[in-house]
Amino acid sequence: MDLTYTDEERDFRARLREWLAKTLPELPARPSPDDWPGRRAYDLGWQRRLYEAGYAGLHWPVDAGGRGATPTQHLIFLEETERAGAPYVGANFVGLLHAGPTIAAEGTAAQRARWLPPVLRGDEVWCQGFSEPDAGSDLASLRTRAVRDGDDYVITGSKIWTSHAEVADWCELLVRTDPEAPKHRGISWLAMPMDAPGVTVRPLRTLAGSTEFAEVFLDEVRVPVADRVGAENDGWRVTMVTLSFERGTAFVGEVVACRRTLGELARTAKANGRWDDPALRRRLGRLYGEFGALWRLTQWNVSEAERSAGGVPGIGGSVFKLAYSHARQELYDAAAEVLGAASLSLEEEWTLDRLSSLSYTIAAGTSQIQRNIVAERILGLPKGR
Amino acid sequence: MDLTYTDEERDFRARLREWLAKTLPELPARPSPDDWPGRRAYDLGWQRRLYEAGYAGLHWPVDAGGRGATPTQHLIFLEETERAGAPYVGANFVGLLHAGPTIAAEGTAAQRARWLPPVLRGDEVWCQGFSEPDAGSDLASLRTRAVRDGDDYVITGSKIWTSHAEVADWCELLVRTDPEAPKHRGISWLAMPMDAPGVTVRPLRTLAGSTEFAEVFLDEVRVPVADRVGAENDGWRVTMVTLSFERGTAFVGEVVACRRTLGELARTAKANGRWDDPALRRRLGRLYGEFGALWRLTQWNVSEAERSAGGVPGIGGSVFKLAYSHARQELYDAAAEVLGAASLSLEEEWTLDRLSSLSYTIAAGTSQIQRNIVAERILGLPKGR
Amino acid sequence: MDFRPTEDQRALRAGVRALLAGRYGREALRASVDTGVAVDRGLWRELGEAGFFALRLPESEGGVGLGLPEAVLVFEEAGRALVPGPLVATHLAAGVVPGAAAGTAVVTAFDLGGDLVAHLGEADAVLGAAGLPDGEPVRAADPLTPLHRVAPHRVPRRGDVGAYVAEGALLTAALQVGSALRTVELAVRHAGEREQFGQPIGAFQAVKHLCAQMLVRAEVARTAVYAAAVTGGAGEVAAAKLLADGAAVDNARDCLQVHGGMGFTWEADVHLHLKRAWVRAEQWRTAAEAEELLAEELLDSAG
Amino acid sequence: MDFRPTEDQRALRAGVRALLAGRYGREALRASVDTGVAVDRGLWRELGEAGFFALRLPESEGGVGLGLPEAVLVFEEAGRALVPGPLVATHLAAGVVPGAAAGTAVVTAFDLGGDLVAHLGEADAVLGAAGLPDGEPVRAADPLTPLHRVAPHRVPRRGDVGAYVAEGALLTAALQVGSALRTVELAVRHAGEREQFGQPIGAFQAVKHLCAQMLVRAEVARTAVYAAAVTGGAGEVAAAKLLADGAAVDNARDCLQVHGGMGFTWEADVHLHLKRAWVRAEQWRTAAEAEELLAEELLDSAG
Repeated sequence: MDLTYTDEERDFRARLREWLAKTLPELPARPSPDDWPGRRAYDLGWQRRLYEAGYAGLHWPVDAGGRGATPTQHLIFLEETERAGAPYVGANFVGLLHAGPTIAAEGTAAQRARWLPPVLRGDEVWCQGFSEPDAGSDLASLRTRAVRDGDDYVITGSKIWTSHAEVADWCELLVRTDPEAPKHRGISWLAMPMDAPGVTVRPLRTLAGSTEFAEVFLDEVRVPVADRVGAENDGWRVTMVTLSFERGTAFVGEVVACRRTLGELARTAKANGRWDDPALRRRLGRLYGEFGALWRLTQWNVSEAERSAGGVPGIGGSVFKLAYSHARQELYDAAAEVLGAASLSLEEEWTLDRLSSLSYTIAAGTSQIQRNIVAERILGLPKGR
Repeated sequence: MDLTYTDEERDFRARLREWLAKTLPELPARPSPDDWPGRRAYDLGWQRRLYEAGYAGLHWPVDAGGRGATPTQHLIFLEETERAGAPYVGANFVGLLHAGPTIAAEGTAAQRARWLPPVLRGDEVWCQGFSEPDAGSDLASLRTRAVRDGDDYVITGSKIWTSHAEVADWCELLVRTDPEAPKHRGISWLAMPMDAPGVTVRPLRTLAGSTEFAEVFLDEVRVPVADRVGAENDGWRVTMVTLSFERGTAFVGEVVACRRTLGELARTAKANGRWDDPALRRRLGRLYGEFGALWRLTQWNVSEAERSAGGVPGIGGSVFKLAYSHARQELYDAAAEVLGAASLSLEEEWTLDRLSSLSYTIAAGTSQIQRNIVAERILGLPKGR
Repeated sequence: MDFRPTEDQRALRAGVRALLAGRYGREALRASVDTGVAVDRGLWRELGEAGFFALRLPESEGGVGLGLPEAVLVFEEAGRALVPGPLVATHLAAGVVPGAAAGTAVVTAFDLGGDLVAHLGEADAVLGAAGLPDGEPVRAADPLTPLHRVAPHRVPRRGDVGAYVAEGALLTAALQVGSALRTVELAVRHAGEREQFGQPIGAFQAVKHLCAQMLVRAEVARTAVYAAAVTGGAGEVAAAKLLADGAAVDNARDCLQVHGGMGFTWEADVHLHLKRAWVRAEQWRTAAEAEELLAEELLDSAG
Repeated sequence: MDFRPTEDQRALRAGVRALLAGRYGREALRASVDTGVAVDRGLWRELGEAGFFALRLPESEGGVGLGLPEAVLVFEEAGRALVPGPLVATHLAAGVVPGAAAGTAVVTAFDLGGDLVAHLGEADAVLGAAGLPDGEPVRAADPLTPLHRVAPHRVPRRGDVGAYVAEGALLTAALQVGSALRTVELAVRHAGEREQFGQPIGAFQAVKHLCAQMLVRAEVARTAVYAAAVTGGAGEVAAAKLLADGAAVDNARDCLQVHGGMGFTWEADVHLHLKRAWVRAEQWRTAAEAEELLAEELLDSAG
């Protein structure tokens, strides 16, 4: 059990820290949350700087243009960028963390050459078209149809919960190519240009009042068959391969951020006098302990990933996500207790965070689905009839 | 919305209180928990006093020898006897609250004449043979077989969780008389004498270290067909009718007892200094509020029962039981916090209560089963496939 | 003893429910959200005419002459319908602030325990305060509870509103119970309609049990509120607020969980229940205050 | 960084597991319960010979020369097997009290924060105390943790055992984690075997989700314990105890719930895990103490 870093890792951290200290002050002002073109430009600008400094695609394989970094280096990268207050991956999220790795693993040489470099360089933005209004937890029941017509698929349907749809160049799209097959076996993975005729984007307002997500409506959109990644009807497997790319690092930045928030909460409580209430103080103490443990669990998962072929399976992530999403919602409830009635004001940043956190037990697999996964795939309990 | 009592009810309470004040000091010393014959004698003695004072079978119909009291009078009776520290119903529980009401509702005139008066007078003790080792939550899957042989049933099988089996005269027994029928339709209700050849009682030790329950093994026990109550194979319905006898009063004494315990906890915490911890103090304050609400919910259920035909359905009781069993377990956890390390000693009575309370979310329908009932029968949610 | 509402009380509740269904149904609610106008003066007057504010004023003073039990029943309905505005403060102001009883005046209160006050911009008066203080508008999490921050010296002292705290807490608890019951209905309806994995999600035990616990919370809280209305006991009022706050907040969250992604959208009503429940939990008496009050009464009663 | 146990550490753990499986399996455990003899001197010596107590004593002093990471792994195994006796105190006494390292002495400690002490009647010494005090036997809830009450003037002052508190808390946390992992196994095994309503109860989502949350609790606590063993940080040790206490107690209760009536019997092992978890939760550092320590560190770290 070793929690120390190698000389090489320490060196990596030091150089990164130095680069961040030099680079972050040079960044332009952050755009407002409603300024989608501004956000795209800002996020791509940050990606270009990473690219130029040699940090782009850190965790991608070298043959895909990445740096082939170890999971531990990736952890250090995510930890240090969050600590330094560097920009979030933002518009580059799908390209760097999902569509890109999928193409790297399953794409042809031509597909890799076409799509990967622009992601790394910060030239193109990807979005994700997986979820559908009627296929939430049951993602594989998606109904967006793709019908072969010569060298094209003709696609009709709708997608939901798509981030950055307004400013994306490409969409990684799951479509049903065989409606007769069992639901997991009739799905294909396509790269769809967002400016194709028939694509309509409608912003979707969340309960936090923001429009971080959109609905994407597809009306006879044509996508060349050549832009399918993987075999026809093999899209479910294709999209699952990227899970192994994450290698335990999925929530590194968020855990670091939560630990910082806890410190701010303690300071605020000390300042407004609520720290003197032992019940509140102990509640914060307990959360500090829990997020400390979640940080260690992240290091554990990264250690596992680093030494095992293929990285951490998705199921290990379910244990983490269950504990983390609950702890993070509890964090913002504690924040509301620290603030008292001021928690009713959106001018306190934690209030907006509290609203956003309501999705943690729902998005990317509800806690109910995660518990099924843990019970059936880790503990081996039988499926219900 | 009226929480006041009528003059008649107030008078009933006053006379009862007076009688209790006079009678309780005359009672003999309580027997030790392990002294089953002593407990039987004590409990039957108490029942005889109730009988002589006109309180026996308070809630039974008049034509069954009872007093035909209203649910409100029954509530007052249970509240006052608990407050005064009167003996618990004890060995008379099954006779007065389950087997007796079943016979009153479904028995023939001869059966009523044979079995009801001895229960009211405190002459005979009944026990319950429903649960089986392999039929817990799924009670209707019981497998104890009864085969017709002339004028007798010949019974083989085993029962579990039987209270007072060591000292009971009769057992209300559910047996399978038609193994081919759907599980709820092949069950019959029999009155079995506990001294019949082939009946073996083995004490069952609980995690609290006590032997409040027993297993009952039946090896070709003969019970006359004439001692079946209700039609053959109709036993499931027969046994369900008694639920309506309870009329919202099932937990009256226990809620009163919990409220008294909370007061004792507060005094103890004040004495040992832990009351100064706001977190613990508020925890007790919250419990005080919850048990106050549970007392009002009891009054609500009794009010419902008093004005509706057939009394409160079992499903209303599910809401109460879910809230109550959780609150009562929480009560003893709070008691452990008040006691600190002393909670590890069995010499503190709350420690034994804490152990016993572990059964509340399991016995008489687990909380999981209760939630199914609430969801399906009250809220109308669909059954799972 | 008959704890259940009388026929008259049930009729009163049904009347208010019918009034609100016609006058403040889902479309009206969403229109308020879209326009950001919380208090509809017309509705306020109609509520006034229906006796919502004058309910407990003696008939000799032009009121309806009813009591707290009737009041909690009608407030439960307002909570169910998510009627915005300072309903509790205006009700408490009936007979004190001119126009409150009739619903021609909108009266708010410093019920958030500090310098924040709700609905100041829409109010004609503030309960227990002399005149309308100036306030800086503050962006509010609940779109139908606008907030202002007031200079500390304009915040009334505790004593000026102390007389209203218990009744304010109880009526607010009744609003919470209405919301808690409503979110059970919303969750159950969604769970019965939404299909995933080939069956309604309400057939899955995990969803079923969430809904069952929601009902348990709501029913226990409702009983506490009714009992406090009947007895007026200080501890019972505190318990009512404590349990109703918990039921409203927890039920809204569970309702959101049952709704999944759909519950996270602005279009679903779930978030309106949750945000309002958060507001009400801060009003008049917080959980910590209620627990301390209960602890004190417990110790007194234990002698 | 490789947080996972090394091959040597895994071998050590496997060795202890094998030793305990052979020497203190289920039959031995139930025999202890039946006889009421918690400390088996023979087993104690065998544990001593295997290095259980001398594990962290330098080789120069006849110890094994290993560290806290190795210690928490072997204590986890002891917790899993429910080995009774003052394992932690005797381990801490190695090198201090003669015979402790070798397992020829049984050493207990005043780790319950008051005048109660466990295993006094079976102990040769009390850590940090001069001589063996007299004590009145007290009936104990855990059949394998006999208790005595000692005259207040014989209770060592806090300072006399203060040096042992952090390590005592951490090793106790490791015992809790072993128990928490074991109750997951017991629950899963029962849920897979027990049939109700025509299927294994583990096929019901309600049971499934109880088991899943048990694993989550145990894994988070285990990670906290391992991390605290590696870093030795005061906050991490407090977090380890806090989370491990919660995992052991809550898992035992959920395990009991999964077992239904069977779990309520003396014959099932569930109650032994629960009662021992309650004892350990009171030892060395309670939840409130751990939370206060963590709060302090949080505030310090926030600057």
